[in-house]
Amino acid sequence: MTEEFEPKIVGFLCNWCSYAGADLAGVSRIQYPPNLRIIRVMCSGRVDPAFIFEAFRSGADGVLISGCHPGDCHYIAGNYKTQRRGILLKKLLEQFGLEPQRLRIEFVSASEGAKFAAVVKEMVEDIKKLGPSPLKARVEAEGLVYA
Amino acid sequence: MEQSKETPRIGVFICHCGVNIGGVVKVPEVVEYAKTLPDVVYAEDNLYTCSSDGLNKIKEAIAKYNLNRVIVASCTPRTHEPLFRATCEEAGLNKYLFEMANIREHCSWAHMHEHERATEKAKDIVRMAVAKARLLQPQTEPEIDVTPSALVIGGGISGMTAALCLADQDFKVSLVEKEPELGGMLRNLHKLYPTMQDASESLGHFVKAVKSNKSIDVFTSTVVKDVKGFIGNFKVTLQKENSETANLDIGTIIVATGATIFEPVGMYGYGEHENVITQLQLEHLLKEGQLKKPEKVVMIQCVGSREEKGRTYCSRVCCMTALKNAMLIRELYPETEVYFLYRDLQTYGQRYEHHHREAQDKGIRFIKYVLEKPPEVVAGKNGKLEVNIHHALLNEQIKVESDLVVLSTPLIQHEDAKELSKMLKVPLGSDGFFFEAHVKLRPVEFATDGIYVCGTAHSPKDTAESVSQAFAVASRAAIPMALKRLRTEAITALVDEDLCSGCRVCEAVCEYSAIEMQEKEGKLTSKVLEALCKGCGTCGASCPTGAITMRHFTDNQLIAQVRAAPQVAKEVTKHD
Amino acid sequence: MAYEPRIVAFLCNWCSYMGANLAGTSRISYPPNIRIIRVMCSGRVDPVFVISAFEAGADGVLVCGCHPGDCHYVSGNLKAEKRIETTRKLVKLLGLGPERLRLEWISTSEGGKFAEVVTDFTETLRKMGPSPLKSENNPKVPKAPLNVQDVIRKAIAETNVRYCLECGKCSGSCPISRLNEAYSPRRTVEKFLIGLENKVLPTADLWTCLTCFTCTERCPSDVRFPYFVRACRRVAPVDVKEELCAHRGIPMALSRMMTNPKIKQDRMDWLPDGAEISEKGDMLYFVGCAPYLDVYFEDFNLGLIKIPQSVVKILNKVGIKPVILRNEKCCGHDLLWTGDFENFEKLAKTNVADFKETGAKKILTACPEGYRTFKEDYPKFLENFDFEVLHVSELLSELIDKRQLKFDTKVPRKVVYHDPCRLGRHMGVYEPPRKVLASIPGTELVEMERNRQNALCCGVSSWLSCNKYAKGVQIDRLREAKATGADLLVTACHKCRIHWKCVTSEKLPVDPSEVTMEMRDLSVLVAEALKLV
Amino acid sequence: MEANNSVLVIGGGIAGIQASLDLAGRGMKVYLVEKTPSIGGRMSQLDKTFPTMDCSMCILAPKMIECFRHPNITLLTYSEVQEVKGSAGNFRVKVLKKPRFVDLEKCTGCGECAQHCPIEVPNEFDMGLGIRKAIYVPFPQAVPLKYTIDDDHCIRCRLCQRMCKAGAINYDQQPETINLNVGTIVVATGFELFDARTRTEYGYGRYQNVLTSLEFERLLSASGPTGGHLLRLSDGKIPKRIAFIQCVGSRSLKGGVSYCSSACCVYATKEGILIREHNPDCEVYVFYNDLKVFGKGFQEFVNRAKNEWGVKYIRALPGEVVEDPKTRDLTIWYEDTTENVTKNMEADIVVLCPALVPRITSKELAGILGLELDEFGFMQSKDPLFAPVDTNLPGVYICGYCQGPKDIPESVAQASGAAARAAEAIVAAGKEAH
Repeated sequence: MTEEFEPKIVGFLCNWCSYAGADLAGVSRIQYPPNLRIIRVMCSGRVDPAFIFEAFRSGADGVLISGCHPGDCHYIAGNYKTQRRGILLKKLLEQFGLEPQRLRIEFVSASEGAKFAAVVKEMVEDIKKLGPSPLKARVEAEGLVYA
Repeated sequence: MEQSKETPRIGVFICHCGVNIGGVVKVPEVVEYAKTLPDVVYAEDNLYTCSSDGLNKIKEAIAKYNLNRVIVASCTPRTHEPLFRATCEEAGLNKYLFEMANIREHCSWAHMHEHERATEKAKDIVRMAVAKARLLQPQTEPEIDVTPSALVIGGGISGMTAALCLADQDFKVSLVEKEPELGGMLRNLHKLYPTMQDASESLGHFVKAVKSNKSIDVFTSTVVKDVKGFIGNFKVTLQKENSETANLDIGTIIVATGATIFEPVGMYGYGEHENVITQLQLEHLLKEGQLKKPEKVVMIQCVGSREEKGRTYCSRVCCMTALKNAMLIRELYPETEVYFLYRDLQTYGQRYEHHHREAQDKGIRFIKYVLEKPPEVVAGKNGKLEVNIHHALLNEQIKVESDLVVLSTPLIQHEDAKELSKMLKVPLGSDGFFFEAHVKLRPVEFATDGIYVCGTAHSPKDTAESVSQAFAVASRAAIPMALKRLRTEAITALVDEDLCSGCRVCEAVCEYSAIEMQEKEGKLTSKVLEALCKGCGTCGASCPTGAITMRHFTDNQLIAQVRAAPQVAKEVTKHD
Repeated sequence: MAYEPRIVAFLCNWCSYMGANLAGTSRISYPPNIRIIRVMCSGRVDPVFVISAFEAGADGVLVCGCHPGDCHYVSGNLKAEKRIETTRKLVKLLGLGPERLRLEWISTSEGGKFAEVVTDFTETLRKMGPSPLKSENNPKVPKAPLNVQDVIRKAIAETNVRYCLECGKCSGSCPISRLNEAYSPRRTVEKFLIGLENKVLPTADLWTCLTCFTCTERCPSDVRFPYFVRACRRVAPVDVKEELCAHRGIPMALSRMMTNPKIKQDRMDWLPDGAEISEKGDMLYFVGCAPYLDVYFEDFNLGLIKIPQSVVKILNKVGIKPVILRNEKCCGHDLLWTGDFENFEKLAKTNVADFKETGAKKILTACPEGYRTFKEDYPKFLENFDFEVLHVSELLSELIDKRQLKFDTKVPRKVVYHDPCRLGRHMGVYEPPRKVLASIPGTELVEMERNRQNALCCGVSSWLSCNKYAKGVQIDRLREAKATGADLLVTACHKCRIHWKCVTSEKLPVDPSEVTMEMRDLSVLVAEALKLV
Repeated sequence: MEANNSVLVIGGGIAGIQASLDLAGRGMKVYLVEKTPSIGGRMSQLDKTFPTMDCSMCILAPKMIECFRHPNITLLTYSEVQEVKGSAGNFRVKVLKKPRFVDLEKCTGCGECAQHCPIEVPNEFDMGLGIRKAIYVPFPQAVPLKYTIDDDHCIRCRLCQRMCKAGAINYDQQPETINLNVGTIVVATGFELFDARTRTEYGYGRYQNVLTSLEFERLLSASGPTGGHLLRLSDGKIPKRIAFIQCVGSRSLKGGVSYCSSACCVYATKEGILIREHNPDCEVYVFYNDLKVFGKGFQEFVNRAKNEWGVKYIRALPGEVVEDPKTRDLTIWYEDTTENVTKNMEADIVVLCPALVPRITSKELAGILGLELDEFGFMQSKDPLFAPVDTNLPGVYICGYCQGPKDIPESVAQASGAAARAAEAIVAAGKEAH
């Protein structure tokens, strides 16, 4: 029963930079903990706040949004919008009783496989420190299963 | 949309990819798990799903189990999605009813030593794919026209070669050079290895050919100010220094902006002693016949390249350039002793080693040094320089009284490249050079359709290699322009007019002005201009009423994935 | 001016020197032709002293010691007796006449005897006439001194040294580098290439190379290191060389003496009874230094002289009456490889002149060094060298092919063949010797791990740098041979056997059973198989 | 009259494939001739590719299949160019289609035949390390995935014929000559390995545990003879130390070729990383002379191999490799040129990196076409600087390794380049026609 807590992290990666970066990490065999579940979106700007709350509701311990570097966005400025939203969202999370560190917004380019791996490593460690998401308990209690 | 109405019948094909996946993830276990997932009517594993027999298996299964959704769990969609989509289409399935689960790059390769957890993760990834696949809809791709004219940015040898080759294929070419003259780096060079042709002479022919070619418009002292649009339909604004601008309709864009040379200020007494110069400065002296007879010349390679940190890359051209110039010096002044301090000689290919042997014939003295113990250059007696060398292969300290020290410094990216990369939305690598779509198999194109790269903008190269690449882009860029029409991804925004409140947020956030407002029965709603929409989905994310979604990345598809993500595989049981 | 014999005398300090003193104090007069060198004991008189005295033009050499039993050092004088005996044989071979070397026992009290000996010896020598080695008979042609830089530059250009990539394949191949950390062909080359030749010339490095051609065989840049070394040895300080020459350089001294046109050797005693040779003919058999080495290394009783005897008998058996030069000179191999190009050229010229005399077209040797030297070096040093050069193994395999040589008795032995560097890597003769051995009925031919191009050297060449490293190589090679389980080690070079015999007759760092095995020369084995010896 | 817009591409390796796809992609008619039963070439034999560590077959397979499916490409596998007449715009080509004794239309590639074939033959695809049957596909992802009967070994037992439900076996198939009329020709015949046997000091051919890099690549590959398990062939022992030797026959003025093969340093690095990946306890040493890291990302790749994977590099070309006849272990003698000591190292496997040389057959082909070769047998560029893919013959272009040493990206780029020049020629011819 004393099995170590392994957080589940949902990651939204933009198709053009971060998803490619994650590919590069794999291709280069850069190892990182298997706690991340990746959802591919065309642009980090696509990530609707609703998705993030849905993720936490569904029992995620953390959410990672990763897009192109400022200025590199394939869609001009989608990533800016994400960033701006991010600040707001973190405040909201707090009101929901979730530590803002559970939401992380990153810029990872197609050539930054190493950075991607590092980000995931770091985030997993941070969230291990925070422990399971308070929402998660409820999710499991209610035996919530979405399918 | 027939298929969408009937209940989903999903087939899941899980790839071992030899041992790439199978060596880490327990594939059969994942297959069994997939079978338990909602709407999955068939699941199997293949040694290589992408092999032609793997693809046949998919087609057979579609027919046999009358699948209306297909999932392949293997590698990244960025390389393999087109292949599997095409396969589905051959089996009569709309290609947007295909979904890919990346259990290699994102799983087996990233967690090679955690077989258990990698297998769990693979199951989750498949589950997420299923969750999305159940909600997939067929789509029809809009067709677009391709303007048969190319923009070549950079008037160096690469740019000119590409321009000429495209022009000869009957495409219109706009060649943009920021300098007042065409020629780029070659304008600084004296002789070109391996043939020892005269640089300015060869360059002359090219400039003449370019200028006299009716299909090529040359814009010198001009920069690209702005680029809008997409493959086949770029809108490009050029700016001539005297502030007049030109607007062009462009089908494809070729980046041939070249590179510049690193200035080794503060290294080996450069900038301190005037007889410490760069290889490029020596090239100039030789070109102008201004090199006074030195008694002893010391050439130092890898100055500011192949460093521990920072500029880690090898600049490729320096060894040969230095060899060439060392030989030219010996031909000019046979009594002059030339010391060649190198780390690893980059005399590759079928011709360059031969030059190395020639240099040995000419009595050039080769001494290897190592990164840990670089040579030192200090002021010596009567204006000479004292070079203290640690001969790495004799473990001896050698002192050379030299009157000319030549530093081989690497090619580096131009300062303004960042600007261009932002303008074109194409990435730069960690080395500062433009980063191609795929290092192995897409060496001269970007992930973004219709934009290509060649020459030293991509990485250090010599003339011959730049020319080779220039021909390559001329082929890649010609393909869409020759086809004239293209199908584009159907991933565009979709407005639910009933939900739309006409708040205009979407109109404001769209960078492509792909959304305009329309009056319908006295109600203001937003309308998507498909040709302009790129499908980023920013509008969808910012729509307060959730009236906008994206084709193939709909809210409910993504939310389904979101919900499926955090669950623990073993908890999931098949039900709706 | 009338001929006055010059006698060099070595007198032991305790008896003979005192005897000479006594002759003086007693005012006994004797001819003034003697020049006395005092040694503590006659046992100290190294053959090289004698040989050098003759090379320097002495008409006679006198060695005097205490009477047997009276030696101040117990038995030094008896050792001297044996040594002088051997040396006298060499003197005889050189054709100087054995009488020119005399050994006498003279005690402190025998002043009179000393005077008599000197008087008598002087008379004998006067009758014999002057030594053919008198320097005026062999005038040194004055040559402009060599410019070291020119020689080096030329060598760098001609031996591909300039193409060195410093990959170290040479050192990784060099049998010596493996044992001697200080030595590396690569580093030697590199120093010359960047103008640090003075860090090499005065050192032992140039004299360490075995010239075994292993590096040459493997060097990707085709650097012919042994040739480079050979060229540089020419301008290296001589004292370093002499220090590193085995046997005090006697072999070289003998060769040098043969450059003297007046020399008339007496070297045919080995010719077996009934053997038929001719003065003129198509094939000349070049015997080489076997008669000298057989004497010099008689303690090893390797029966070196059996080689020419076997060859002649085999030739006779197939109806060849070879031409053999009664006054055959040294081929010059050792002089050439120790950098004495001048004397080498002299020998080459006289040899070729003598060959032509006989009308021979083919030169046959049983010695890989002679073979290499005639076939490879002579044509480079002389324009008009137009002889076909054959090694006995080539001739034999040819005869076997033509069915002119048949073995009718079995030789049930398991033999392993060692490729001499000069025959193998130098000249590429790998298969003929093997073919000969394989065709001897009952004989099983096995191979060492390192054979043909990769064969390990026997450890010494040109009598240079015979040291612990050389011996290391020799032991390594013998072990390898033994490990094959063969009971007979066959080679085609008498020098390999000398070196191995030498190392195995010393105190060994390994269990002798690992390295000692029966050895035989190819020609001798064949002769035995043919029941000719 | 319309210009002849069809192109003959000779050689089905990555270069030939890329050239075909580029030309077909823009509407030209392409005949792709490959002498073996499948396209794919050398790249299909590789396990991974440097410096990205991409799985070679994984990125190649889609292109192979695209060739197969492309309406503008006609694959002529197991075929050879026999005769070429005419000139640019109108080449008349005879192609010999060797009999497979299997009906391409009928064969489903199910493999029943091979399962029952009694004859086992060393597998060329595995460089002879593995075995195949007398009826075979060269490798699982072969394109076309059709079986071929190897006539030299087939004993006509007719088992395959009985087993084949599709009735595809046809022993009476005859060689067939196909006549083509093409406007331009692209040659991409690739490379082979220098015969490492000739460097006797390394014992290749004599010692079972001395391998060439391509053999070793197969040993590492999942589809290879050991199923991707890294074992010693002599005794199935798991190797504890593997050493790579560079420049076997390359950069050699004697006993080899004088040029640098360009790819060896980096692919050895790649194989080194793969070894460490397979088995972290296995030490890897690379014996090199000059590390050739000139390509994009090469130096960084080598740095990672050193720092992250613990691959060790020794600047030395060994003098010789000697086997212990009992254990089959190998001793490598070398001078560590940076330490100035000559020493030896024990290794379980020694991998030789032989010079990469033009295909022997390219000489013959050059004869048929009238192409000039350089001193090494590479196809001669019209101008190595400004016309690298042009040849002495108008309308005939070259790309890939047959033009000179290069890695995969360079081959791919050059293949596109050759395609561009071919297209240029066709467009030009079109203009003249009007």
